[in-house]
Amino acid sequence: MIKKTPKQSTLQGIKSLFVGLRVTGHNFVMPQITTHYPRQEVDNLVTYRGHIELVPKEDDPMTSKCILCGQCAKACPSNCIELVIRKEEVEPPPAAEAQPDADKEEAPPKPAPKKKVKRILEAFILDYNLCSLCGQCVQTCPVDSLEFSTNSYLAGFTREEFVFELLERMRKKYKASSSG
Amino acid sequence: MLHYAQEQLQGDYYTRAFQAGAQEDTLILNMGPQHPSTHGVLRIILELHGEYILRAEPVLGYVHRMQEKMGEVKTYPQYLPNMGRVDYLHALAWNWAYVLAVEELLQLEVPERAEYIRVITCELNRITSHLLWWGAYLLDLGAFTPIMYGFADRERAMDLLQIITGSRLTYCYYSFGGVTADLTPQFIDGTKEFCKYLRTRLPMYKDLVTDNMILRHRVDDIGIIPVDMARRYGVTGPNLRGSGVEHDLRRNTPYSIYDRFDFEIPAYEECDALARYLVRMDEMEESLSIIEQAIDSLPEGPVTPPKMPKVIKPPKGEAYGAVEGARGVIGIHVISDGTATPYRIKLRSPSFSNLSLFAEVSEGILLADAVSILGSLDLVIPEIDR
Amino acid sequence: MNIAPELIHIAVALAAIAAFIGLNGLVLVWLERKVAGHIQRRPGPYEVGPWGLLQPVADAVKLVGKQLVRPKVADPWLYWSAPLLSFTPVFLLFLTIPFGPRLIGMEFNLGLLLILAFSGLNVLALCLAGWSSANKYSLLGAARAVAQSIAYEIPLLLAVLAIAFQFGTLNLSTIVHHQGPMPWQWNVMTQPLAFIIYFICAVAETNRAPFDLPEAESELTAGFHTEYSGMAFGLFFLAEYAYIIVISCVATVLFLGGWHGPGAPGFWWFLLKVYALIMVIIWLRWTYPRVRFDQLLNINWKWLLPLALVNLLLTLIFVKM
Amino acid sequence: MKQSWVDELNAAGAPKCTEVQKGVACFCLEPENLLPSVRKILDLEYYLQDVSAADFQEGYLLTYHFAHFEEPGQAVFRVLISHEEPQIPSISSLYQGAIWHEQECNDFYGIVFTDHPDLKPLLLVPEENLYPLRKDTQSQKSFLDIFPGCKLVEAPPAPEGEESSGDQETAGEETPKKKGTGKAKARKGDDETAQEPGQA
Repeated sequence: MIKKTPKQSTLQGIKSLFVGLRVTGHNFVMPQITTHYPRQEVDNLVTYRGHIELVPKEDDPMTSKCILCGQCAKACPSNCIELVIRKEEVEPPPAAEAQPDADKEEAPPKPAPKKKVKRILEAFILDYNLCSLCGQCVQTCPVDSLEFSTNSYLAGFTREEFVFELLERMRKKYKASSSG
Repeated sequence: MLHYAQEQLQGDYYTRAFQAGAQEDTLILNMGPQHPSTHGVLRIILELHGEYILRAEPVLGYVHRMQEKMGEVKTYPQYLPNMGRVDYLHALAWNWAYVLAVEELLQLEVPERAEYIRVITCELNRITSHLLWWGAYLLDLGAFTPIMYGFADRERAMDLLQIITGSRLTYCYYSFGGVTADLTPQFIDGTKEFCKYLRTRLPMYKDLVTDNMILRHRVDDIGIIPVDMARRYGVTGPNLRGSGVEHDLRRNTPYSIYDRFDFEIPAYEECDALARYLVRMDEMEESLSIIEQAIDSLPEGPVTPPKMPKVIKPPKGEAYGAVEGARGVIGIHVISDGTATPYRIKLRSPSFSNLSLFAEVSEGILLADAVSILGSLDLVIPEIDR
Repeated sequence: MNIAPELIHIAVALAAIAAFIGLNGLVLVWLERKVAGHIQRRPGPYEVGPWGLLQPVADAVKLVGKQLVRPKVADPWLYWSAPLLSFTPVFLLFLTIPFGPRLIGMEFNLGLLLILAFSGLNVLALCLAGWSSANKYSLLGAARAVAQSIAYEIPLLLAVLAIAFQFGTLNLSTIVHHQGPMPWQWNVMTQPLAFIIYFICAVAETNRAPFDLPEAESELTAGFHTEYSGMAFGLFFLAEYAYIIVISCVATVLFLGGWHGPGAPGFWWFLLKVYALIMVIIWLRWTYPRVRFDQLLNINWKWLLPLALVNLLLTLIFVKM
Repeated sequence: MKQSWVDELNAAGAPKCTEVQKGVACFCLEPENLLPSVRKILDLEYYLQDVSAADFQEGYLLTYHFAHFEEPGQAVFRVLISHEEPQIPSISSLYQGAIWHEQECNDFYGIVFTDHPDLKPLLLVPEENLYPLRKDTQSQKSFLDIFPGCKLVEAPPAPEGEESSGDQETAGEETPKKKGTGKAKARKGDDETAQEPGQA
């Protein structure tokens, strides 16, 4: 549909100037639509996909769901995920590794009759300085152990402040929620 | 007389090259890379006679990121987030062009619901892009208020897109074979409401700006791009439709499911900045109409293909994904050598072609018109530089 | 001859004017930002003081605290004298404006002429600022400023001349005395065309949007004051607002009955009318796009000048009849 | 692309084209046939989409994408030029939009476009020749491998000697002599749908 641009007579033009004044005048008396930030905050942060966080296991909130497959680190376009994995020989009875508390992990491995190497997630490091928030890691995770945080108010003075250790964050979060 | 240091007179490589061709008694003016009206870091060297432009040369590359090289070192999915950064205003169209090309290589079937979601979000994104252009263009022309109104409305659309994509500007939402997240009822209701709301706002825009006598006189009859010139430079999108050509990939080579919707391709025959302005204003309404139709006929079903290869390794060959972005034809030419990394990715950005005619179109015009023409071309500098 | 009381009077008046300009300048800055904010559905200045009232003061403190920078190749004398030259004539402009029946800096028979003459000095300041900055944008801005100011001074003069012819005087107090308290007794009723021409020219003279071409930021970054920083820029800024007040005051005196008003006449009526005009000027700025330079001159030479001449002719005919 | 247009283009350039799916017509040209073919396609009112290059074992493959304002589909011109002598005539006299695209190819690959009005760096720093998209010999892939429909032929016969009986079947059946040396010419059949009948 090829149209011609509508032409305007001088009278119409002069009228349009007053119409414009009317529009801005009308808006002048309308209520404001801005959010006065420190006093108000936007209400749509629940849908914001910030940096990633580890998801704890349902039965054990101190352990993450992560199975250490490393898919997220491989999928990341900017190489900002690093998994620190500690290999540990454990006994066959699974009781010891079922709830590897933070202090228990430090315990030296006992020589067992049937050696089995278990890989334990020591740290999950996210370098948020590099992250481009694309969400590839969350999509590739086969066990849904990563989720987006809604943390949008981030500020810091050094780059080091944005190198997050997600496992620690997850545990801190749980401790804070359980104590508070 | 003022005395200038010798090195100040020489300028950089481009200025020197430009100055070599200058006439006597003319003024060489560097507009940009930091200039209020170049919307980023575009630099234009102008040769002025009074306020008339004798010669203009855009200098690019200030935000060049070698996106094409990045494509050759990243895997196919890893390159996806780059797409939102090429054109941050219509990121979803770039997303789409890329996944379209890769889907063609992979022979991947996209579920119907995902196609609808792509249409809805892409059109919503187009509206946000046009709204920002509208505000920014009026800012170029010296009106401060419209950009605030435009942004207020754009925020609503971005809030909607945030619901499903999680981000507000550089979306990375489409995935090979579908989309990464399904629509939520909140999004659907919000979008319906937004369409109604924007339809009440567009007449206000018309009253405040489109019909304004000063604006009409500013944009009427400047920056004439005849069809022939558009063809030689590869101008596409609203700029081309402002030259009276009803060329729109959504209609000409309907990709995805655009052939199912009833919408007009607005085109104006005047070829000037006003025509391009009106095309975009009309396009927003058409996009609203497409969104409403798509939401009304949204089918149920999955949003990702049932069977996805674990590692994306397209077979050897090439594919050209072309979609209609807010600025014109976005084309992504992918050559695959059968590995997980593209062999060559060529990004055809519409702004690049649209800007390339500036040198020709700006001959003999006023400086103020140059600003106005640049704005009417709707440039996104990161897209030009890639 | 006893000249001392007159000198004391003028000195007091100048001091009062300085206070008046300073205060109103600050109020205007605040008002403009507040009006702009509300038109754009924002709060405007908000944080500093109640309703952001202290924001202009904070801005002024910031401007004073900033370093004054001069480009290496700029001409130092002209460069620094330009902002001063822009600001100082403003004092003289206020001297002959009758704010109230007895509130006047200096009763002067050629008051109107004085105002028009000294307001012409502003263009010199802009020209010097643009030229001495050694900046191409500044130079273009200055060229525009000169062309624009000279062009618009002519219809402005002709419009004002119509009023002067009507009452046969250039004394502003006399002109106010000829007008009555009621709106229909004001000159705007007898000389509507002159008022419109005067108003348009006044907006153009003060380089306000939609005629703010010398500092059109989308084309010339900041026009003639691109290179100025700190209080040097602040003086240009203040002078611009002072000129807005002056032209609104003159418009009030000439066309809107001065201090007259329904009920008791007085200073407040004058101020009210001045601020009403200023509000309109602000309103215009936040509504319209900028006109193009050739169009700006076209409006002047093709429309305003002939209309002003016709208006003057009609006035002459009426006065002589 | 209309068949009649394909025929016209076949007449303009030496090697033949094959219609491929979705109306995309690929033409493999030799550098000397490029300008006549581009002139032809300008007459057919095609607009320039882009000019891009890619680095292959056999040489640099230049791809010119054209599309039409009314007709669906694309016309693709491919020209293979050697690594040793990366030179090709510029099409910027016909399509001025190609000026920047060619400058970009020069930036990225160092390809020289003869008769280009202003072949200076566009996107990269002007002081250095970086050529970032050139591949080293290990990572270079074979052009024939990726586009199985394409053939490399010996130096071609003169353009006038070519009979204009060029429909797609004969194009595919021409006997190509495989030779992967320097001045290689690309003979392009069908790249995407090699399974189409009539193709080698």
